[in-house]
Amino acid sequence: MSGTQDTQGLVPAAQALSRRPSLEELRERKDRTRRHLEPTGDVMTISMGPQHPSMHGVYRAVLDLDGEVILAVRPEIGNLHRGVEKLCEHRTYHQIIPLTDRLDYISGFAMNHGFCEAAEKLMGVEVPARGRYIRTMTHELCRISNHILWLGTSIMDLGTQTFFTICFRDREYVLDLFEMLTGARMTHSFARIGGVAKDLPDGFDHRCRKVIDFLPKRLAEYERIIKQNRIFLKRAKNVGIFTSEDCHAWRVTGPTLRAAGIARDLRKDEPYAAYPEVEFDVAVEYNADVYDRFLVRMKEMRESCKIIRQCLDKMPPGPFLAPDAAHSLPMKKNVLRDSAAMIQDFYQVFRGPQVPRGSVYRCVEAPKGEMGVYIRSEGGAKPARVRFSTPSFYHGQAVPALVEGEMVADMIAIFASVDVVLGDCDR
Amino acid sequence: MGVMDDPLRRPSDAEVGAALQQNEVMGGPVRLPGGIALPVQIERVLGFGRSFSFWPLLFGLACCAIEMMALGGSRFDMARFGMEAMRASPRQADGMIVAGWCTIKMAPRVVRLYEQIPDPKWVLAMGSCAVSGNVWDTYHVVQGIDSLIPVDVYVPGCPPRPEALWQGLEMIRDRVKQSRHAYDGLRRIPAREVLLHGEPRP
Amino acid sequence: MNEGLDTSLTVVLAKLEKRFGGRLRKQTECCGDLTITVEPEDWMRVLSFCRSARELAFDQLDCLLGDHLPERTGAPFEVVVHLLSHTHGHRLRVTTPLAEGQDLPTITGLWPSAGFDEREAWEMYGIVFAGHPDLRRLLTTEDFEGFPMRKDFPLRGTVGGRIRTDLRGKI
Amino acid sequence: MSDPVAQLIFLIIKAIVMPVLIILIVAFAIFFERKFAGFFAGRVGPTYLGPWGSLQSFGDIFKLISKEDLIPAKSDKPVFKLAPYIAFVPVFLVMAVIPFGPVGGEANLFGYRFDYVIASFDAGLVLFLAMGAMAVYGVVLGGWSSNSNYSLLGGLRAGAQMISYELAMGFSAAGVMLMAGSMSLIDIVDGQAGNFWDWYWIPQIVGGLVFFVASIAELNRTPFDLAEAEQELVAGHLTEYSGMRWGMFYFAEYVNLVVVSMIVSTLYLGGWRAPLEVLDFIPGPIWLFLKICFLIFVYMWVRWTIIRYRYNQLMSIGWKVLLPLSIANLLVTAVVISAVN
Repeated sequence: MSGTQDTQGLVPAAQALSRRPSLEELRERKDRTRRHLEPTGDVMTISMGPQHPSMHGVYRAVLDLDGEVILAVRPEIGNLHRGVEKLCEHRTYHQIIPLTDRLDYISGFAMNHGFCEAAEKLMGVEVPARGRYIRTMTHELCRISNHILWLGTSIMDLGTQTFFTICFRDREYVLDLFEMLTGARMTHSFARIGGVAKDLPDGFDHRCRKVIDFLPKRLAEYERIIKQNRIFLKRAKNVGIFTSEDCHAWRVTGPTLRAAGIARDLRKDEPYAAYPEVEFDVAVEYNADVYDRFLVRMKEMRESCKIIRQCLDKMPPGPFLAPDAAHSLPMKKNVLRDSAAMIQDFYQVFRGPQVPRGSVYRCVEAPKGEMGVYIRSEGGAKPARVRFSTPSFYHGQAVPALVEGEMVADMIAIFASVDVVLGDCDR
Repeated sequence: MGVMDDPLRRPSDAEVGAALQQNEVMGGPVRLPGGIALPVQIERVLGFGRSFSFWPLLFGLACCAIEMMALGGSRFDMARFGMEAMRASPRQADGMIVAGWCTIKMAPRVVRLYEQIPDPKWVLAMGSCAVSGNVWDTYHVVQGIDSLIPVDVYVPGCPPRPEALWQGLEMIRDRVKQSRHAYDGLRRIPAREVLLHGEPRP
Repeated sequence: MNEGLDTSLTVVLAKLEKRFGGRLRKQTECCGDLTITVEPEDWMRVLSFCRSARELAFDQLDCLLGDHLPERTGAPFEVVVHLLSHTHGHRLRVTTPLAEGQDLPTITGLWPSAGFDEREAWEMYGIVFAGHPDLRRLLTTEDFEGFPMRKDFPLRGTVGGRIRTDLRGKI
Repeated sequence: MSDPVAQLIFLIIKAIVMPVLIILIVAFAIFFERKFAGFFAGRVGPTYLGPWGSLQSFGDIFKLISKEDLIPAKSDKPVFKLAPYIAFVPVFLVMAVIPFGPVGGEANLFGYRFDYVIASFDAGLVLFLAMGAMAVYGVVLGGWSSNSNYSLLGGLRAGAQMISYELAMGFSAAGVMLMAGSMSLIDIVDGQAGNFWDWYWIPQIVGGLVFFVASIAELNRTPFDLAEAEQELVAGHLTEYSGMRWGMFYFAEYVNLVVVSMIVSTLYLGGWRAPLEVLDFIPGPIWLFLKICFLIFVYMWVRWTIIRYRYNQLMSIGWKVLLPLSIANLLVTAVVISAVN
């Protein structure tokens, strides 16, 4: 990868370590860094969570400790379970969209997008070019806001709060763009079946360019802070090694998998929206530790800026919603002018889309990992079964495999580095 | 134990006064060890000081927690009123921002956290989910956190903007200044009563 | 949209047919997804073949889910798995119909990530996975009664879980 | 009025004024901590209570005093109640032996001799180390008596950490002791008479740095705040403390900050002495105050910039880096001094 050049550390030690280890080497390294202790009987059990400052929500992990070393972890999730999937069976496809962005509320649009992609695959709706570009751009803005938030909170978990507020400062700029585009800061409900809800507002292009010109400078600053901080290197290097085979076995995807040396990115491998038409590199690192997960995400944010810039450059004219009267809503600006659009609006709102029978599974690359949506339709406006196989659900499951044998402080770092959000996990 | 008889009845002021004397109900002025109430002027001064030192519990449930964190971030900066010292331990907190939907699995923990906060304490229900359950009218979600713990201020929104939360916190500060609490006149540890004796099990 | 299967899935299908022949109950495809329906007895054999065969090499379980089709009276339940091969890049859906109370062997031995999924399918639909190491309720409270994702379970109200909610404004 | 009576009156005044002053400094140190945290994070920090929010700490004190006093049901109650005092009292005692101006000499106040120290104690340095060791008990007992796993882990971490860093601290302070030829802090300041290049920070640069790093650990501040490690142990040994008991721990931490800053400036930065002899007309207490402010700022700077060490890394730094360095420093100092003499 030519792109790995700029992620090489400024610190000599980081350079020495950034050569690619083989899978065997990683396995051996993982074996070496974890402490294999036999339970001696003096086991201290502490319950971390649901209310714990670094459990990123309400994850609960019951830890068996020998001193500070973790012998076993028993995860408990479900504290935010609210039956989204059951609720989806009682909602039409259009009404499901607002439910989806409360799954992973930090990257709400990615969830909207995943559901709409699946529904469109089922219904056979073709999204017009402008809709695809707006989706791609919003998805990448989402990725940036997610990763910045993640960066702030995970470094806070390592012990400094300054970084946290600094990251929030920059996240606000992205949220401003969201507010301009969708009207909401976090839960956008912006995607529609067949496109997006609204066109780009006036002046968005200019403001968005300003933000994405400015962000990489800030990212470079953050990266300098990370890479030159010896304590951070000590805390993050060779900690929480999770090889690619572990990742496959536990369905750990996204940045964690890419940090293990697998260049898997659904944006490239199973392209959707406008991703085939923009150029970007897949961020890959090879050491599979916490540090490399940091690097992968830092690089992904840069790539996202690149994608957004290309989307803005190439933004095609035309409709942003599919002119598909059977499945998608009409463009709102037409509803009050055009009787056909008005009828379509009434029809879609009161009856819902008319969907063929069948089942479909579609994955998109959400910021946290691969987000799959399974829809089984029995015809009609409501799905018969919806399943969101969200990344955090599996990442939360993999926590015992990730942290057993590490120390308590490392568990915090590792848990932060796989990025679990509980709304996503519990559904 | 007159106040305790009927859990659904709001007691009268006289009953509350009597119960306060016997330390059966919560609220009322700060008491010295002998049970002597402080003069109201001192209470005012304390309230004024306290209103600048409201430390919420560092506890987020769902989406709204992210906006709560945004309020702590650089742009909104809740530190201006001395609120940035969010305590991770409920023992050191002065109140709770219930940020997000509360499920029946989480409910006993929310109540427990509320109980662990020492008096005087205030609760802000942030977001439509905590206020009323929002769209999650399903089998696993508590329809409004006020069925579990006494709530001082409701901030609707999904999620509320940080400015809205800010206004809610300002209203909390007003209540802090006046030493008014949502639990004034309620039985001691009301929520636990409901959880333990309310039918069926939690 | 149904352009038919792409070549790699044709290979998968041929391979599976060669190995299992008539034991595959049916193959369907919808929107480019290949679905194989197998009998519950063959569940383990088909899936372990999918995991181990070199041309298939499904090294990742994308998700496992339960489903309820009450109109199918003989076997109202269904378990669906989505498999993904990182080596070849293809996906496969395998389903099996299940009667009420019928067990299914666990596949946590093949893919550890099935652990939570199977727990969820059990608590939501009551599908028992024989041999699962830790088949407890996952998302709902431990004393939850009933299987909430079944079609006859009401969406609203506190039918299974218990917290009294009718005291609003009273306490 | 005879001299002993005057000295007694002075002593009483000093013993009252000094703690009050320190508490005021502490209140503002807490305010500045929050303000600096804001500045480092691109925020403004407390703004509204008092001018620039400067009375923020008093709001906190009002709040903490009037909070309910919760004692966990299963805690060891006498120990639980005692622990804050054990943490609080020793740090105040150290103040008595730190000189904040010239001691001895001719009459300088209303015809009487005014010593700028509460107790001219011959083994001030030892008292400081001993009281630092005492304060560990507060933390450990507080953690243990809370009957909470987080508290226990925090207390154990604090115990192990403070004991191992105290060694490095003691050895590096011993270098200063050798140079001054005395364990009295008064003599140590006297030994640094002259301009700022005569202070001990130049000959004792290694020992000084070791002492500074170890003092951060002693103060339980980032990067060595493992006892409290909010993201790991909720609030560590303080998890179960509420109201004013927690406030006492919190306060003790900042009093300790001030006291340790005083000790560092006394040992290495010339105590109350002016950096240049021509500036001697400015009274000693003011110089000491400025040095304390500077050191407190440095401590805060470190705290809000650096992330936390892991527990085993912390111990290995303590035992494998700081302790050998401080012993080597002591040996070299001893050899050089005996060679010169």
